[in-house]
Amino acid sequence: MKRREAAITALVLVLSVVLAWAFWNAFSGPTGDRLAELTATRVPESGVTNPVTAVLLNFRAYDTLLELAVLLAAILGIWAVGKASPGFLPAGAVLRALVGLIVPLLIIAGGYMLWVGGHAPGGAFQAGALLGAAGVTLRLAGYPAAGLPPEALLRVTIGLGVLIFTLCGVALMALGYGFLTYPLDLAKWLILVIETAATLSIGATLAAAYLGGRADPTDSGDGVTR
Amino acid sequence: MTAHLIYAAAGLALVVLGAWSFLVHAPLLRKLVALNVMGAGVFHLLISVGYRGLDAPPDPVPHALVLTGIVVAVSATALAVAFGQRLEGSAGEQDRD
Amino acid sequence: MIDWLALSVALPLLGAVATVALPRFAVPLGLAAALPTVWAALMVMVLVADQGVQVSALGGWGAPLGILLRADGLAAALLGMANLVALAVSLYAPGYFRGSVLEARFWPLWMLLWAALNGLFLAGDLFNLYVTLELLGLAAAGLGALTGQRAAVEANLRYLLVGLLGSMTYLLGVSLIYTALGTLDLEQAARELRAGPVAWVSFALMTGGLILKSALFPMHFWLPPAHANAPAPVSAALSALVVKAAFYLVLRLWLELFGPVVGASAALLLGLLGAAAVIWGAWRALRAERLKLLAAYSTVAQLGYLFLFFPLLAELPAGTARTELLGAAVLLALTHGFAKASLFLCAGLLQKAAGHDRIDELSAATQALPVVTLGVALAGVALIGLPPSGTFTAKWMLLTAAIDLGQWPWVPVIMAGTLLAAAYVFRVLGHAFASAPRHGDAPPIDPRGCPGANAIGLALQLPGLMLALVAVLALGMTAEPLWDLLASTTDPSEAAP
Amino acid sequence: MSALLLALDGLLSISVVALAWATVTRREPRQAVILFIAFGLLLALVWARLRAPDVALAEAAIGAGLGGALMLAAARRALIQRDAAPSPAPPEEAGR
Repeated sequence: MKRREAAITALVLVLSVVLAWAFWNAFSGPTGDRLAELTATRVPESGVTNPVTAVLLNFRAYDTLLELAVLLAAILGIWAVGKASPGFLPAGAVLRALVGLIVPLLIIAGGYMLWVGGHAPGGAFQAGALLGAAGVTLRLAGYPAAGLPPEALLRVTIGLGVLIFTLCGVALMALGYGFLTYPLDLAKWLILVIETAATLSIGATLAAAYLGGRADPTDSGDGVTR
Repeated sequence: MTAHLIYAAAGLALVVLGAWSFLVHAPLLRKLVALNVMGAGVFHLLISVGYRGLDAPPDPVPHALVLTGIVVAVSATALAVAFGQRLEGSAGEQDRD
Repeated sequence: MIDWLALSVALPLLGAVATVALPRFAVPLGLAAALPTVWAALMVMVLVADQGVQVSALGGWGAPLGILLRADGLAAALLGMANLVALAVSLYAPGYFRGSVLEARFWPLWMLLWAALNGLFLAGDLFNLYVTLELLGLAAAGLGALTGQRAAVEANLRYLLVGLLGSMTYLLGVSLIYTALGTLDLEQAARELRAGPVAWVSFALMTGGLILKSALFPMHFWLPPAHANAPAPVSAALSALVVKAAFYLVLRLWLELFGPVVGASAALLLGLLGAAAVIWGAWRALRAERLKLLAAYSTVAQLGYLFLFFPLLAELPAGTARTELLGAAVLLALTHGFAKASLFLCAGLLQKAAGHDRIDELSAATQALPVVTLGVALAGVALIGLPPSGTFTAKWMLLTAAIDLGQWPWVPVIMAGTLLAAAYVFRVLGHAFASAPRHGDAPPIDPRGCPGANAIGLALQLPGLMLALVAVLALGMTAEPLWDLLASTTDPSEAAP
Repeated sequence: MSALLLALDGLLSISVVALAWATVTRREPRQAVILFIAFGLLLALVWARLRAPDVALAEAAIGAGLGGALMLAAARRALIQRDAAPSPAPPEEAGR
């Protein structure tokens, strides 16, 4: 075991030298600007002024769509393997009062984060994370469902981001613009609609992932084919 | 313009640390922490590639890539944690038999 | 304006969301998404065959700012295969899962996996490939662990961790490319990449990451348990498609990006790993006691053959011979896709009928289900490489190329792998056609003594048989159109003088 | 000014790597995860310095925050299970 560890350590040290050499070469190449200047000149055509949001939801929107699909795959995988673990003990009065303060704050902060993402740091992912954090807080305070809606609605919510995103893409294609090609005068609003749906999905998915399994009590959990 | 090189070197160090820890340590949680450190190293590297000093605006493309990467890494971590939980649970059941 | 490339990804995504939202109607909704998806993919194939390379600039930005979807001959061929296999799996799944809670859990993950596959074959952007790889990996792990059984979850946890290490390594390679070249577009990167440390190290990182994901020897350890313990439709998709997707990426990156700059020694290394996988996988398949485990080990071996093509392709200058050999590699990949999916679908039915899949005790089930047994036999013909299957043509061309190029050490590897494959296939079929059990004192086998077989209708048996027929007959006898399709494959060494 | 900034950059980089080292070498899973969360927050700070506030926010909230919370819950369960496991066993162990 010790020999194996030593061998891996040696291997990794060699790897680090090789990596350093390659990246040193890459940095000393001629392309100092990479895509920075090009992106800066095209941001005004994207419908938002925050360049990161422009890349995420317009230039490389397709990546973001698939990323929402990754989140969906993760929660479906989590639901496939088992039920949620039993919750923590119910919180005391002080903690409950504190939670009553923190959760609305997190939700408001999430809404602000979503709106501000068009022109300042923020956006769907940060906003969704705050909603997810509100869920985690509720869960820690003893609410077993972490404030999530009942299953039927939850199932719609976690897919909402992918649904709205894809429908926008297909609709724009049908109208002749091309898949996920926003017309300039609509871009701002389309991005906001997509981001809102994505925020809800991300928040619900992250909170549901924290539960660690299906919340429905009726399912026996071992899905063995009979 | 050497700041980004310092940070890039730190990013590589994180990648190597994470990869080493992943290969050497067996427990699931340590492997997950190691993978996340390795991922953070790649992200850190990308952020330093995007940094262009205090006078020029940074390159937003690596930033967007890292945002995507963070969400993907958390999704994978959540799935692995759920799998691990399932294994612990069934191990407990078997012990009781 | 209909963008068939984007639709091939968008339609299964919509299917996934619909089946998540309405689990009661998962089967009709899933099938309603599956049929147009196959249609879109086949339209892409037709367009590529008619008009050459198809490009779709998503968002209208074009490279390097936006993301491109691109379909050349290679992408179209694999897209077509993957979608036909996926269609068969979709038609098979409702009958297989009927009455199980797994049905509603299967469909959304399956549609996500499908979207990831189509996205991966069509991707023209290095970072987008990373996202599709992750989607593929997570959906595959979720599907593999669908039953929640301990062995399945354990195997898929291992797959998930190895896959994550692989995709992080891949992403590091992509970062290196972006740092050096300032673009993520595959075609632009290929134009600007020069031989040197950046090319070598990014090749090692990206290919290494993909090898972890594609289970090439010695990274094969997670594959057999992960594939053998999944429900049959999932095993079929994992073994026939997911593994093939990672191979496709290694091939694409090597042909387009790295082949011209990294030299023949890297290709030789891939070939050696492939050779080890051929022998080791076939040997383990021969010793496997369970049919699905046999099929899974056979995937390790068959994947090895595909990597044997690299050292030969590296030696060949651009021209007809190289294109021919590339076609053989693709033909082998396609045939294996159809045959292995068929074998897993058939094995699932035998398992359902007999209640287990121990090869030595399957005689009753195989005799009660003659159509399934025919499917197993035909799939076996394709796995061994007997004429008229596509494998025969492909292996013949591989052997000829190895001898012509003086790389004769590959010849005994191919021969030994084929003999071992024949041995493991005939071992299964031997039990199927045994009229009496081996031990004389046991009663003779009565086909009616397999009550589970009655519940399996013909509709459930046909998808597997159809796939096997495609592998043996369609790809074997009429493979010519494949070379016409591949004529539009992006291969920079052809353009270079 | 720039020398001072360079010193700060060096210091931040060393702290990040040192914290990562402490994280991956810690045996006890719960402590390792807590160190990981601290590491993620420091990394977010560094990214804010590198003019990537969007990503810094996301790393603090998603990477360190929710990722850490997920792993912390898992570590907690593992601890509970380990503490609970020996209690039915003692008689056998005494027998051995």
